[in-house]
Amino acid sequence: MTVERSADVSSAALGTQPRSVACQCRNASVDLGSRAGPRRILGDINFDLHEGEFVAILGRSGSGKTTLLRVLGGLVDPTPESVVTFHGRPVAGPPQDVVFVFQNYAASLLPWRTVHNNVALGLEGKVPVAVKRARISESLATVGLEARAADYPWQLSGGMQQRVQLARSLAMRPRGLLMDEPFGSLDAMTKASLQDQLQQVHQHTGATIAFVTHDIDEAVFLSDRILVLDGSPATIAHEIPVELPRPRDQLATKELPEFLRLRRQVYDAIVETGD
Amino acid sequence: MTVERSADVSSAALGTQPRSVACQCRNASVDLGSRAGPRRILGDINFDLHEGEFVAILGRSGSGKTTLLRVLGGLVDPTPESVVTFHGRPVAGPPQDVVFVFQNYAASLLPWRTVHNNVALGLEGKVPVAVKRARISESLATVGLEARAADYPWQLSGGMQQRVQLARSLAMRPRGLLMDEPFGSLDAMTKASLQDQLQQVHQHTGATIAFVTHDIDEAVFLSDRILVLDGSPATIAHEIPVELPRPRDQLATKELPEFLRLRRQVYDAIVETGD
Amino acid sequence: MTTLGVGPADAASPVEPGERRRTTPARGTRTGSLPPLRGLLPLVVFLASWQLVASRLSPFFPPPSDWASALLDLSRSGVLLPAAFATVITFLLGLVAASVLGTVLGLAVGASARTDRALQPTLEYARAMPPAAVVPIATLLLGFTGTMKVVVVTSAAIWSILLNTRSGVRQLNPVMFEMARSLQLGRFERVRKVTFPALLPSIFLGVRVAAPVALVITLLVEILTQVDGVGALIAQSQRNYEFAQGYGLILVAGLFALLVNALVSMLQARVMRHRPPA
Amino acid sequence: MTSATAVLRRTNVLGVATMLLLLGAWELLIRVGLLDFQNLPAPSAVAARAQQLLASGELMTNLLHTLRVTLLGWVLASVIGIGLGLVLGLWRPAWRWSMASFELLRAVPPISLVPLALLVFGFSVRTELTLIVYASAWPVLVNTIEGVRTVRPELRDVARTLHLSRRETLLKLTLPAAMPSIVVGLQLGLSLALVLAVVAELVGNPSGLGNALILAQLALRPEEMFAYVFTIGLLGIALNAAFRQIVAWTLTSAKPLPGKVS
Amino acid sequence: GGTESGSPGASSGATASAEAETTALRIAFVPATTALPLHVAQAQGFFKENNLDVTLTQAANISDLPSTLGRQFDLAIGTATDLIRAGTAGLDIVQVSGNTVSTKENPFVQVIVPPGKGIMDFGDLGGKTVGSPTLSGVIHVGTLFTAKKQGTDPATIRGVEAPSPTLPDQLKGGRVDGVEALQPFASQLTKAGNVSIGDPFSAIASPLATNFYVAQGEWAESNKDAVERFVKAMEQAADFIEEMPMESRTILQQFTELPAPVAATVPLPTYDFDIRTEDLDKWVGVLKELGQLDGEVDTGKLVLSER
Ligand SMILES: Nc1ncnc2c1ncn2[C@@H]1O[C@H](COP(=O)(O)OP(=O)(O)OP(=O)(O)O)[C@@H](O)[C@H]1O
Ligand SMILES: Nc1ncnc2c1ncn2[C@@H]1O[C@H](COP(=O)(O)OP(=O)(O)OP(=O)(O)O)[C@@H](O)[C@H]1O
Ligand SMILES: [Mg+2]
Ligand SMILES: [Mg+2]
Repeated sequence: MTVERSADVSSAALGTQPRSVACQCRNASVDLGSRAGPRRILGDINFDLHEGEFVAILGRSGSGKTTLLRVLGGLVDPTPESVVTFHGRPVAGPPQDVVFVFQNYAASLLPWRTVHNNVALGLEGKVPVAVKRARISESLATVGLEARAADYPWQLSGGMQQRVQLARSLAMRPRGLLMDEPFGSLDAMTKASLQDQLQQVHQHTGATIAFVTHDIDEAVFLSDRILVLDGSPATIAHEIPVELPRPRDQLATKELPEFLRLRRQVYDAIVETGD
Repeated sequence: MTVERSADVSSAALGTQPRSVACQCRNASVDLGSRAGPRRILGDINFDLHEGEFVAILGRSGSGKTTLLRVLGGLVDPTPESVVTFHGRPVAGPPQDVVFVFQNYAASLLPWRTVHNNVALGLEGKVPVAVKRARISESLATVGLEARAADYPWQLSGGMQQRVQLARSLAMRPRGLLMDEPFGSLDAMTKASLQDQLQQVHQHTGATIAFVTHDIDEAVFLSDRILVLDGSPATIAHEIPVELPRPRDQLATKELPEFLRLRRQVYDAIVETGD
Repeated sequence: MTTLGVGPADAASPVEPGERRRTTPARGTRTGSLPPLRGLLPLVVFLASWQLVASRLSPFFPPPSDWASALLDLSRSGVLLPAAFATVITFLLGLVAASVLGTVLGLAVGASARTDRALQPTLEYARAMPPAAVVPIATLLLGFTGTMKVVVVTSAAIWSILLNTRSGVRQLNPVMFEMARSLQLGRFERVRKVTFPALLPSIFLGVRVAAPVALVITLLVEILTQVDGVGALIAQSQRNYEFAQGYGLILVAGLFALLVNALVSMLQARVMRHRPPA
Repeated sequence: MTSATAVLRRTNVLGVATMLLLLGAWELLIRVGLLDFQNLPAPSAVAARAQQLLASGELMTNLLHTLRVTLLGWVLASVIGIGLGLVLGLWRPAWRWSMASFELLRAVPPISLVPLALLVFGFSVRTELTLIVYASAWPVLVNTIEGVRTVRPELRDVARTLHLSRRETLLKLTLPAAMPSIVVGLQLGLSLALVLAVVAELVGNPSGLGNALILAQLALRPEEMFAYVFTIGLLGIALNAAFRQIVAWTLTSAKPLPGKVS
Repeated sequence: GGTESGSPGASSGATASAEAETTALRIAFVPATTALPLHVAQAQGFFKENNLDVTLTQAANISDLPSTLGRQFDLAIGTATDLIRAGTAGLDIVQVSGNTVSTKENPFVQVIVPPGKGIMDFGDLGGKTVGSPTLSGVIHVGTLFTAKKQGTDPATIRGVEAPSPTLPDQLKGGRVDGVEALQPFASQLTKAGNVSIGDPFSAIASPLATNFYVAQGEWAESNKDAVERFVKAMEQAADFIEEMPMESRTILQQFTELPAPVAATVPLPTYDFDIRTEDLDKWVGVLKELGQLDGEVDTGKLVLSER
């Protein structure tokens, strides 16, 4: 991806200077219905996402990661006493300049549009046609699907569909990205390459990213901070800052003792949950 | 899960004696439609699955793993010259006693049935009611969802839905299991626990299992043999026997030098593909 | 399309933007397809203004108050109730038969391209037949009987159910069927446990379109053959220039259709109460 | 592939065979005397008469009239049905405050509107159009409402997070997602338009196939009457085939999935 | 089916001298022997002779016509029962001339039953199903009345409707026990071995006016002169029919498109263009007797006064 934002933002993204708050979450709770009436899924979640920060969210299956992300993305209403803001404005509906990458990728693509047109969806009418085309090819190339632009989503493998959704989000050049297990169906190689791409995008655009994953290596490798959800209702059980130098490298970074230490720390934090 | 089959089968599953062939694949090719007419996805795949064998299938995203599994499961017709048999009979439609676990788990659950009744689906009318109930609770317990039996699938998280599908397959006590990224949306802990459960089921029932995954550790940890798909059309690029002693242990086995060697070998095999 | 409408699931209940963000998708709130009675307001306003200007209109447009008195006379004379009964019976039998046959045929032509192609021209031929051409042949073959009426009604009401079912089958996610086959469900079991429930929203849509059609055709057959029923009364009213009575009967038929629609919607809400809230 | 085999592949051999089979059975029943009615001629006699009518151009004139009015009425009904359906489907207050009225009106038999339409428009093509539009707008309306109201929630979420405007959501997501349902409505409406055109020609506008049919009946020419009945049916088939073809060309979303069903 | 014969534009320029007084008349008809004088007058130029510029429009169903009078049409064929009912309902419709009368010798309609079913006369129709072209029309009313006269409760007769041409098949198929048959169906049916149990009108009167020409009252009042000329033309036509049956039947064949042998042999009704108010009174009596009408009816108001 090409460099879009100015140098000061990308330096901010390096995580050294104090940064302004992009997203605020105060006493956020969520109730969802179950067979036995409404159940509290999230209880009193408190945290800030800083401008340009990369935060990974981990937790056991069903702990509430998706729900938390949907709250930030304005797709689920938290309880009335909760305060959630994005870019300074209270979240009521999806915030401007923030894009969501869904866990259920198969359902988030429009089956009647080709891959190309699915990626185009968020750009149409917003950028000039030439720019749109360029961005689409660029982001399809990023996810390695330039050759499949003319196919329909149902002609792609699961991992490919997941990447189409990713391409659609990246093509929009958002200021905020909420990603729900975006690399969950990818093989190690494709995943590594996309991690690198995402890292680059993050550095160049200074986007604020919240990223749900089950892959501890991935969380440590990509993020500035790791939140571990636990409990019922879920709260933030652990908050682990990741202070590895950027840019990070698949081989070099993963051999750093600090990387290994963090990995172990996160692993222990997750093992500890759910018992 | 309780022990169901007799001891001789479980000893067979230990992988030491010569075993009969459960599934045969000879010159299996598959053509699927794309924008530019039919395209050959799989070309001349040849391999056998032995009775009670656990085979992992790996490959880059879009390499054809799902397609191969679907051929074995009788969900996709291979080209006419292909020969595919399961339990001695040519595959035409899903073979008896073989259950498929779908990559798109969300679409494979019936939204109007509770978790309990989704698991019941394959058992209804085939086993006595009491047995059915027992099996359902047992398999829900195996995947850690006994508390959610009365909820509907859409009230569950992605990983939970994936586990419901798993529970449904296990409850059927199949002789063959074709699993497409069954643990793809699970956290490390849940995944490890389900790997152990699956290993137990495999040992106790002597089921033949083909297992698609992107997790190399998982593939080595669970399988007797690893197939790596590559190419366009895809063929079996590598076939790596895994001769680790069983039963395997999450900590001990993963520290064996042989485990580490295999892991590296598989990794290299995959890296080599797609270049 | 692959995933579009995976959702028998999601097709279950309509949604409005304001309601979708509720936190508790409580059961029992699914009144989505049941139109509230306040929706009659425009019609009431229309009839009220008719009442006001009616005296200035021709005898062809008697005021609604006259309709009421004409209806009252009719029911006092003991004609209305048996006629209404005959019409309701014909309507119900026709609608039920159309629902069953439409669903079965819709499944058949939706599931098999070959069956679809084989039956397509014949079905489309039949669909284009005006009741006026069908009725004389039906009376010839079946006589001036209740059976004849039900057959004609069924043959006209079946199409929306058949076509909606057929289109529903084609929109279902194939994974759902593959799952059912993989679980070794028999053909009948697959239809009963997977296909049919998945198609319920389409079938109900078809029935909701078909219900008023069935009523209209019931009345039409009665108008054309004068075999019992409210339709026969409507025709007589119009021929006797008793327009008030005719309008009154039509209004009664409309109210009955509204009732049927409400019942179908309630049945649908009940049958599909476990579907995810959209 | 040669053009001959292409044509063969595209004609619905199976469908035509089924129809021929049914016609054959009818012919046979008459030939062996099992069916013997003055008003029920054998298909062969009907075909002969149809040929004469075709040669004289009479059939074509009537056919064209009915075809034109059917299409015009259907287009009007579709525009009204889809337009109103979108308003009622997407804007809940409109639905709440008027749907019950429409549900009631839906049950008014078009035929009972004939005296009214005659009063206003006389025996004319406008009477015919009124009846057609009135009858064939309903399925379009109901299927449109249902279609737009049952778009999958996942897709709604997509639209919202991509910040599609209301208009964009409607055009790019809601409408395409509702299209299969709307297409069914249109298909039902098309057949109803033809049926109502014929009915209107019987009672309200003395021209076209319906009028020719009733005149043939009054003139005691059952062969001719059935020639028109067949023409109407064939017109129904042709209209539907054309409709399907247009749908196949224009709407990818209405294409069935490749996948084994049942 | 071509539906309009004669064109308003064509004749207007032709006779320049009469142009000032030429009246345009729009007349609706149903293609049957009842409309023969209309077509004869048109074809033989009797209308033109009387300074009438007539447009004939074909309709399939006479019961649809009254609402179009005064709007789309000036004159139309109507029946006695329709007229009486329209009058009592307050519609402004009047009879402006006669058309056909039914007599014992030349009945307009007969009730036909299959042989050997034990139905000998109208009195045997109780409990039977009778096929009729219109249950509210003169024919069925006449049938019920005759049945009542012969001792049967009309309420026990089950009337069903089907278009006239399909009635013979319904009888043959056994779907009805008797049919009210107009010509030519009556002759066809008797030729095929069925039996006529008689004419439903002779019990009321013979001769009896059954159908005639009606118009909107207001229009008729202000166009008495044109109506007079219309009647004159029609009487000329009736004379012509009597004198030139072959030519007349050719005209019949042309506008009804009946098969030539049928057109050549079908019995023609008796035409009478006088207004027979007394016949209307008889119809009122019949309707009252059958309980289909209550209250007084001033038949004088149902006809155009002193034309
Ligand atoms: N229904 C289909 N029609 C046409 N092409 C298809 C279809 N399904 C899959 N393909 C193509 O077949 C190839 C292999 O797909 P497959 O789903 O088997 O991959 P996979 O190895 O399972 O990938 P992943 O790990 O991403 O799930 C891909 O190129 C895909 O685009
Ligand atoms: N629509 C819903 N209605 C009711 N309960 C829900 C709904 N969606 C989620 N839940 C419940 O909320 C809890 C958290 O779900 P969530 O999807 O946030 O989990 P998650 O952390 O994303 O899990 P996974 O890793 O498996 O995706 C689960 O117990 C789930 O059952
Ligand atoms: Mg989740
Ligand atoms: Mg796959």
